[in-house]
Amino acid sequence: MTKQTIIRIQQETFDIALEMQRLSQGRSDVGAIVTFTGLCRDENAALCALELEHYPGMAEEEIARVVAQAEARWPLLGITVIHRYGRMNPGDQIVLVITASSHRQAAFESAEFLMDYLKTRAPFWKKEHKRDGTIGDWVSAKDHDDQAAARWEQT
Amino acid sequence: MTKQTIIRIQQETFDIALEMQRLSQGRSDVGAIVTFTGLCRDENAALCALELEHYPGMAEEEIARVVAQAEARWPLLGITVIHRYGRMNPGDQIVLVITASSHRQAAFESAEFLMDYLKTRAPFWKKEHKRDGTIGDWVSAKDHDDQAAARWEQT
Amino acid sequence: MKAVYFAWVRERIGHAEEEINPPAHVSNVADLISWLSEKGEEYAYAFEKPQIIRVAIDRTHVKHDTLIKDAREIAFFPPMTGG
Amino acid sequence: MKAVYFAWVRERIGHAEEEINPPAHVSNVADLISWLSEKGEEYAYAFEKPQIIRVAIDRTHVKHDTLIKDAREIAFFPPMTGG
Repeated sequence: MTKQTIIRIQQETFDIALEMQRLSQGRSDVGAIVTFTGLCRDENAALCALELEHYPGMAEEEIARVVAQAEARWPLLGITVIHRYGRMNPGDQIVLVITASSHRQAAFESAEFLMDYLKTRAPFWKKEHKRDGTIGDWVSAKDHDDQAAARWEQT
Repeated sequence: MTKQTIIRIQQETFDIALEMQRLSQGRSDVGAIVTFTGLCRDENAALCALELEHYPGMAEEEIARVVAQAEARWPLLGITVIHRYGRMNPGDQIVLVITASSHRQAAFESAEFLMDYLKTRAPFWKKEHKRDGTIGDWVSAKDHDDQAAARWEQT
Repeated sequence: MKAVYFAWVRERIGHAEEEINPPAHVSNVADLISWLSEKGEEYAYAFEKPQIIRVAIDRTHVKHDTLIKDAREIAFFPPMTGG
Repeated sequence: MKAVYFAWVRERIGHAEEEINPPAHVSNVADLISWLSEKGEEYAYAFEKPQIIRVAIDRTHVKHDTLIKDAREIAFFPPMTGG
């Protein structure tokens, strides 16, 4: 049973179909693939763009630690995590998580775990650029993201 | 807020990237897209193909009922369910669920709910064709699938 | 009413559908399964464990105590294994 | 050691990184934040709510009571908002 792990921090966008193919191609033991795609959302038609800053080096290392935890916890055949940085327009893809497993529960749970941990542990920060030309605030961290991550500690 | 619902029962395979695009294209209120892809898995290198029988008419109607439940329960911006029938080879895609929402939790939970309900309520049956030429058994329903579906009743 | 069969229920019975005319005392799904079981060996085999047979009336899942009176199409099949 | 700053911590301080040489009595992260706060108005502003500042030593998240003695790179930033 080979396991593939792909982690990339990049400025350019990603191709979900291609990334899924990388995990499942040429093997027939994968029964379930879950993908999560996070998009740049424009809440009140006020957002022009998001600027994503990250901590180069630490971002890769921290995501690798989170991925290792997921691999220890679920029987996974493949994991892909791609996180972009730089300027994103509304509708743009920001983050991709893919998990492949024999069975659906492991794929679902691990994808959700990865996203909860990425939200609270991966060193990325979002700043809003408003449509009226002003540079808005840095997006605040949300309590419910911390709570979402904390529930994985309890079980 | 427009909501898209796509339900298809078909023999041919599907293009996940295209189906994702259908749900998110031309809008910027989608922040999270979860996809689940179920693949034809060859457990012991013994499977030649799976034959999927379905109840035409009821399959669409039952999936529509499950989708309506998901839409009532989570704030979704789009749902796609595609279920194939006919003969599948190992590695082939069988089922696709896509959920789009503003936030990730609704997208994750509803996709998992849909899969649990499809497994136990959608009128499809799998028969195994073995690599040695024999026609194997009909796949048995699994207790843990019933349990997975039951947990959505409790909350 | 029309009876339709799927998967191994269909294979055991030997055909996919047929018109059936159960007598008046056959009022619910459980009664109908008993009555069908007596139509022949192949039916007895298909329905040998009646409790595991799933039933839909007019394309909606029903329990075995559901009355069949207004049914146009009644389907018998094993537990589903889609997804 | 090298101090690096991100997001609004970086913006308030006015630069992204610098060499710092804290005195010997500055032993843990909390001490270092206090000491940095006294380097000037911009630092005081960046660290005005020290409890919300996240810190990483050599690219690993640490708590405020972690000792800094062997740190080569120490990073200060707001709670993360990626994903």
